[in-house]
Amino acid sequence: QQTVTWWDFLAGGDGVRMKALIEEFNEEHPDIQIEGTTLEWGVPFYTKVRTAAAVGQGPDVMTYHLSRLPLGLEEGVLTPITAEDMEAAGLSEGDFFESSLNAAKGPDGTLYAVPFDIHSIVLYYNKSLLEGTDFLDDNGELTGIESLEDFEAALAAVQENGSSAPVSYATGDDGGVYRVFYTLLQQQGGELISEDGEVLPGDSVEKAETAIATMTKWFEEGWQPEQALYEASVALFTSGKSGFHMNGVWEVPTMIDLAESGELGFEWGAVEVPQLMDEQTTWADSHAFAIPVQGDGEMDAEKREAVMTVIGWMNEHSLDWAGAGHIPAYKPVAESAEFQEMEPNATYSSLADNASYDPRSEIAGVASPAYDAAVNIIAPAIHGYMSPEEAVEQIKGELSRAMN
Amino acid sequence: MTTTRKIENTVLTAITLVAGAIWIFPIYWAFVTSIRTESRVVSESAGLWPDELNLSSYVDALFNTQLINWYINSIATAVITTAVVLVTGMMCAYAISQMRFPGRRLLYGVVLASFMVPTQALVVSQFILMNDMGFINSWAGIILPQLIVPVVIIVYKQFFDAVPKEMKEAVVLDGGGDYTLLFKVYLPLNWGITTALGIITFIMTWNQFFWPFLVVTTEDMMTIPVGITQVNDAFGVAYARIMSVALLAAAPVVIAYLIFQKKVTEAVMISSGVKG
Amino acid sequence: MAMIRDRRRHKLVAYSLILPFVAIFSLVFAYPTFEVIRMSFTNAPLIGEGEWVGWANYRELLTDRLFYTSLKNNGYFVLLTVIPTTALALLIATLVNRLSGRMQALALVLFFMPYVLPVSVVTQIWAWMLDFQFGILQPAIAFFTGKPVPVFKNPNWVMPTIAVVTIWWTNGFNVLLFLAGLRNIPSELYEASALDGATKWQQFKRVTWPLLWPVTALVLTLQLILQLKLFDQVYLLSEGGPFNSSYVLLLMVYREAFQLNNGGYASAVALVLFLVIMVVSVLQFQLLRIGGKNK
Amino acid sequence: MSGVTLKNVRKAFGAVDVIKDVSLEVPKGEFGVFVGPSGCGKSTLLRMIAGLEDTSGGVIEIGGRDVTNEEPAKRGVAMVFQSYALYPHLSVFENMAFSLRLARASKSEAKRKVHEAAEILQLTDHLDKKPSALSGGQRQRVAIGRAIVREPEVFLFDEPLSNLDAELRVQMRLELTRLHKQIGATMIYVTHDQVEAMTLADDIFVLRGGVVQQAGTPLTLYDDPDNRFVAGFIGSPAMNFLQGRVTRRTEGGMAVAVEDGELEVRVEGAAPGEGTDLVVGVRPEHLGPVESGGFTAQVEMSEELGGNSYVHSTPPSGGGDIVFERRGVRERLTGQTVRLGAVPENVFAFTPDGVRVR
Amino acid sequence: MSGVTLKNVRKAFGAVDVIKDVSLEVPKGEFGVFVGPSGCGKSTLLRMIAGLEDTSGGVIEIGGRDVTNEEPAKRGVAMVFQSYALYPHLSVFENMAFSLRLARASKSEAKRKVHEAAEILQLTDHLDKKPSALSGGQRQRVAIGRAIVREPEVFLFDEPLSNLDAELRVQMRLELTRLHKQIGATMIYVTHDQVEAMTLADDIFVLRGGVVQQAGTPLTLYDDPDNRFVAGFIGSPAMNFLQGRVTRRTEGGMAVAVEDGELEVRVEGAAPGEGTDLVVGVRPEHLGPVESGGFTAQVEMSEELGGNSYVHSTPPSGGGDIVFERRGVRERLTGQTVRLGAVPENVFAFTPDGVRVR
Ligand SMILES: Nc1ncnc2c1ncn2[C@@H]1O[C@H](COP(=O)(O)OP(=O)(O)OP(=O)(O)O)[C@@H](O)[C@H]1O
Ligand SMILES: Nc1ncnc2c1ncn2[C@@H]1O[C@H](COP(=O)(O)OP(=O)(O)OP(=O)(O)O)[C@@H](O)[C@H]1O
Ligand SMILES: [Mg+2]
Ligand SMILES: [Mg+2]
Repeated sequence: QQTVTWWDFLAGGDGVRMKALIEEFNEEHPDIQIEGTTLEWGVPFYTKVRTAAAVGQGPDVMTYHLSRLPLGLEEGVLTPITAEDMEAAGLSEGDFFESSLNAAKGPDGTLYAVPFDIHSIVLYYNKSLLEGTDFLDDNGELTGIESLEDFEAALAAVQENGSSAPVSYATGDDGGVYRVFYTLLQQQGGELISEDGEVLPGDSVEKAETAIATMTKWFEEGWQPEQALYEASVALFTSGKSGFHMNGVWEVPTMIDLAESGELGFEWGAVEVPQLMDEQTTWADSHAFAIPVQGDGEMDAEKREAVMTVIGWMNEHSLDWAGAGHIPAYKPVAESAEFQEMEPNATYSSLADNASYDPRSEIAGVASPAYDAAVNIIAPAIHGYMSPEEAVEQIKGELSRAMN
Repeated sequence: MTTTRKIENTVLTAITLVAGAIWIFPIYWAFVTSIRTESRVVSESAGLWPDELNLSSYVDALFNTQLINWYINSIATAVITTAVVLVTGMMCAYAISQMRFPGRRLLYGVVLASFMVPTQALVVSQFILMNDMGFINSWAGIILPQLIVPVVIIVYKQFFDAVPKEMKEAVVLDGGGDYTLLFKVYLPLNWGITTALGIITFIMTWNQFFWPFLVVTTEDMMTIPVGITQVNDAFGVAYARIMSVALLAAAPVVIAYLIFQKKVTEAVMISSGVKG
Repeated sequence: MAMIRDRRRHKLVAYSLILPFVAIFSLVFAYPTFEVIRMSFTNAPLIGEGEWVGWANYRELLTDRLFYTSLKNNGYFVLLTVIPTTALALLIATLVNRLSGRMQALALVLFFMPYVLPVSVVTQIWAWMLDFQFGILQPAIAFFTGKPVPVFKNPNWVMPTIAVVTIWWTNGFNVLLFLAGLRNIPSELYEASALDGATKWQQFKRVTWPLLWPVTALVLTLQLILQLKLFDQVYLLSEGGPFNSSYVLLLMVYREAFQLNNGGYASAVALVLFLVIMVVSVLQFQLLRIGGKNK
Repeated sequence: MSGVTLKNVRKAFGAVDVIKDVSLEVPKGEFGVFVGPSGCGKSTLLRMIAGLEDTSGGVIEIGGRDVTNEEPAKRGVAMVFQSYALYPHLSVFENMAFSLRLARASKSEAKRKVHEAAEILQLTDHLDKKPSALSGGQRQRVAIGRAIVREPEVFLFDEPLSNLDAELRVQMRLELTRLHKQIGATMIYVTHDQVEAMTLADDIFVLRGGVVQQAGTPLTLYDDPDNRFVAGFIGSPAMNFLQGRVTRRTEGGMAVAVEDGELEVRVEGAAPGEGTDLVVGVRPEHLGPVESGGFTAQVEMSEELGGNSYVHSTPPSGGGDIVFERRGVRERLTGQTVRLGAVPENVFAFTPDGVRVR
Repeated sequence: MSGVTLKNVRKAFGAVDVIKDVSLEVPKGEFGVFVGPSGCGKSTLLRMIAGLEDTSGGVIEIGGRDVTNEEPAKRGVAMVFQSYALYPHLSVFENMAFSLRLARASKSEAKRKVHEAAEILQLTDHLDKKPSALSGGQRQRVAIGRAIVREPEVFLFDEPLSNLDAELRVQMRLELTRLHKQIGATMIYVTHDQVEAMTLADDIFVLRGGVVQQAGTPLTLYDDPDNRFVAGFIGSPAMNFLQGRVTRRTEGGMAVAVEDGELEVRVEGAAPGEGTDLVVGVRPEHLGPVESGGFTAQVEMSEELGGNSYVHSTPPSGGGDIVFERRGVRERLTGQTVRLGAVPENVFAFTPDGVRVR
């Protein structure tokens, strides 16, 4: 009998799906029991992991953002996943998309995590609020947004229709701000951190300014909510106050559940974030599984095998996880017919090809200095506390300092 | 009493009670929120009155979190801490107050000085110490650093000082020793202050956040105040559920307070009368 | 105390009585105090050994902008809470003191209740009350400022709001202290002054206030020490933001030690906090004593 | 012009009547004392005069003016509390000047008045001290000084000496008498100590259960009590009481059988008939060994005070302690049986429910 | 066999000598009283006997045994404190049984002893009550009961009655006397009230400044004081003292000029020569109006107590208050000048430094 302590940070709609998966696993495996804990997403989670792992009180397995892997390596909280491990899990490296597999490796090619999904932000929309505008086609699908101007026209239109916050996203949280900013930056072809570690190299400075200025405009026009926290940003949309909502795919289940129980009160849809700037791309990240260090100790082999069994099983069952809006990183599932037909995933499945991952850097990723900059610099800037230029200058300064 | 004075009286009483009602409003509002459905919570039409009785968020809170575990941890650590603090405190205070031994003044000086020291400044080394002893994620780890409550010794000493020396002399003449004196006479004589200190220590320990937050890293060992902030459970839009968890977390102490409110009031007053 | 008795046994008994406390004290207080001091001169991570670096941590501290910000915020918070809470508690205590019996008990319950709540419950309730989009208090704020304010995201509002929450949470305790003080003033003094022709206000100014001064001093001192140790509310409500405008020293200790793994540097910050509290409270104590003498 | 007059005054706390229809007058310049057992309502009555308690019924007049609904400060009274009620944070001078400050008296006037009062009370050397630095008697004097400074029509004292030790109490008693002579204001004094009442009062009002039992000069109450309560309350040691039954009329009175003998009682009016049950009372100082008559009692012990002694004895019925005083005689009677008697003028008779038979 | 013997006992607190070479004996079964003004060292002496204070010098013997360095519990003494020192959390029974419990006495024995003591003290009905439910006198009795239960050789009382009110004090005084008779143990009693000392003691020890001024039976001290201090301390109201100068020898004594007249004093031995400065003392009860002789004094006021009155008067020199007692006479002398005198046997003479001239 093995007990596997599991930590995750999945508190959104996808958390429910994960709970179900864990339960299913426990039912199927009388000899392995997962004890799951959901901690607060972001800095609290990674702080806890770090301290707990250092004193040998961490979990046996945890979810981890691949964007944060470099930082995790620097912190020294991750143990390598060996070939035997993969074997125990019944997985092989070839089962995963190249990009996510690379992201799960250290600079020397050692694997430190097993990828689980690819997720990005999408654009949710409220069909009721869009009714009567040019942006809804006959099928009731979103249409006609091909540029920033289009999008802003759509915002103005839903505002007209009585939406108090035409596009909601977590304007007061690190994640929400960072994702939108990064998406806008990447759509212009800008770079946050270059390969050789330069922050906002070259004309990326201007591009970052444009991104911030855009978000600032949305605020000034009253299109985006002021300082919305994560829950509030979701609630704005689900309570019918927002025409659009930019958030991760993980909130798809929330919408589905609410719609099913009839509590939503409007028709909804979700599409890949449209091309607002020069290129079609969207911020994306991956959830993965990792095994933290156990203080000075070492995990015994049987436990490790059990942990890997869990990881393997999860990947094999990632179709259910896809129900949480994510795109599985495990090819056998991602390429299966069932997934190809899955809605609304199919609507935005193309984004996997256009995704922009975070730069591979110790200062990037969830709960990193880059995210700190999002909440400490960009968020105030888009609310008018400083100009985009000042903000970008500060970002560059702060992050460059953090590099050293 | 003249009529103007009567009116003045009624008006002031009314003002006081209205102010009290406003003061308690956040708790009321948390309650109203907690018994609504999530969608009603954020809907514009929801008024100030409890117009709905939906207990599902309480059910969620109780069964989808480890609240029960947290209760157990909180109760156990708070009770043990309180008991140990009181017993060690009263023994030490008795010795300082009633006995003469080399180092007495030094000891009391140290106690007085440590009253001024913010224990929060010691968390780093305390954390390392607890780790060295293997007490991370254990009751011992939560309890140990909270056992230093110098105020208890200071208050006890003041009360023991005030016990008439005849009490002691009567016992000595009867052939009683110091342990007899402390546990059979001084302690029962000071039940009032003992319950007072007990209540205050208990509330303080129960509501402690910073240290348990640091020393506990696993969900099942968390105390209530830490648990409810650290652990989210797939809530989505969850204002009602957050409020239910918060209220459930607060419930034991609040109920205990409502039952013993007279005692608690006295407790604070007694222990302050000393310091003041 | 010159009672005739066996000196040696007496001493042994005394030591046996202090032993439990002294043992715990040495372990979890004296030793960690020593350790914090030692660590502040090393570059130790949280877990593990470090090297002796002399005054380097302190030198770094003196150039750390965040340190000054935190120090300033600590001071600002003290200004925002200590005197307001004292004044408010005195006012409430005076009002409550007039009531009698059940009425008084009821009023006390209303004002004291928040004190028994865990800090995280308090912050969650207030975060909800002040939620920018759905908070029940936003209409009230909008009434005064013209539009809702995201209080925990606004550098001008964040500290005052945290101060309000803190006052709401802890004020009940101060009310009780004042109430105890008021009850200790013999009613004859009011009767005597009424006979002497004093109005209510004169009674307050000339009898209540001076006689309450020791309690006032006590409340001020306790509050000062307490509020300098601010962490929980800031961590739970604003995490130090926005732009570090609610960053405080203890948060810095936490971040350096537990997020950034700089045990040595964190210790240095902790020691500075320690010193600040000692110095400020000793200073205030002296000031209050002088203030009391002139009363 | 009158001093303090109470007409049919009543006071109820909730449902409890504490003062029941009290009418009395303390003439201007006189020293009136309310005396009675604890809880009889003395303080309440005094506080009603001061205006610190409102009045449930009746009229209170001070200097001929109806002050029943007047505020305390406007009644022209000053009060000295048992606990002194000194302001602990103010110096003696400031304590005494407090009311003048409130009345915005000029500095020089306040100074003059306080110094005058301090002179009278021998407090001049202590004006700068805080009350906590004074002895009990000095504090008491400050409390009185505070009253004097206000130059009130009426001084009210609520057991002002009960916190002092016996010796000081005697001394302060004399000082109060002197003060009264010197100032000449109306004074009302509350005490439960009948010795204090006897030595201080022009008029004593004996209260019991909110009702005035008897009013009069100290000697009237001593010589001619209206009822058993007053008879027993006034005089020290207390009067001896014996159950008796009228046996026969005598010239100017009656003979009452008590214990194994009889006592003759003087009665002014018609003596009750033979066989009537009575209680007779004799003060220890009037009872003594007699050759014949009286009744017997066995001496248990005597308290020797030097000049005199109080002898405690038990009558044959065994009931109660019969005390009699002896002066100038030293031989101990302990264990002996003596025959005790008194002259008829000094023996009082009461009906079983306590009314004096005169 | 002896009771309590103190031989050259001394006690210093730091540099202050509080007890200076005291030797005294309280014979077995006697009732000894230490009396003296506050701070004279009475309590200290008593506590030294109990072992609650150690002894700086000298020897303390109880029942012939040297206990100077014995622990308190082993001395066979029991003490009754002024504050009673009852354990408020224990019932009366448990209070009384406390010492037995500590000594691990059997249940039945404890019960028997407590009930015996309760019987003596009439506490049987109150055994289950807490002290707070008792009256002052009852509490005092419990405190005594606690002592009785231990069956000590010596009972020590430190002002046990001073917390009671006057009436109760008199009553408890009688009870103590009864108790002493009944138990027959040695008792030492401390008080500063000379009336208590007079009425209770077999032997009185008058202390002053840590020195025994005089020891003897109450009446010895009253009739034949050794010095001015004892003369002034014993007797109530206190003795009047007048400055005087010997004018001539008389038969069996001398005449002393005081004020504007003279008083005759009986002297046993050789009277001092003419012109010697002396202080003469007369007790109020021995001083009174005389036709001729004596000296004059102006009456200031009188304290009327009913049976008797104390008249306060001022002699021509203006110095001091001369008090004399009047009995059975009612006419007020206030304002009059009277001639006061006493019989030579009742007038004492002292040298200016206080030693009695006999
Ligand atoms: N505020 C009050 N409310 C209710 N009852 C009261 C109040 N004040 C006094 N009493 C009651 O009125 C009665 C008389 O009280 P008061 O204080 O006048 O007695 P007293 O004669 O002064 O007694 P003492 O000699 O003990 O001072 C008592 O039975 C007391 O309990
Ligand atoms: N523990 C002590 N340390 C120093 N001085 C003391 C101590 N106890 C008593 N004294 C001093 O010794 C002297 C005698 O004290 P003691 O208590 O014996 O007096 P007392 O005769 O009992 O007086 P009282 O009648 O007031 O009780 C006093 O001057 C007192 O100040
Ligand atoms: Mg009274
Ligand atoms: Mg004494």
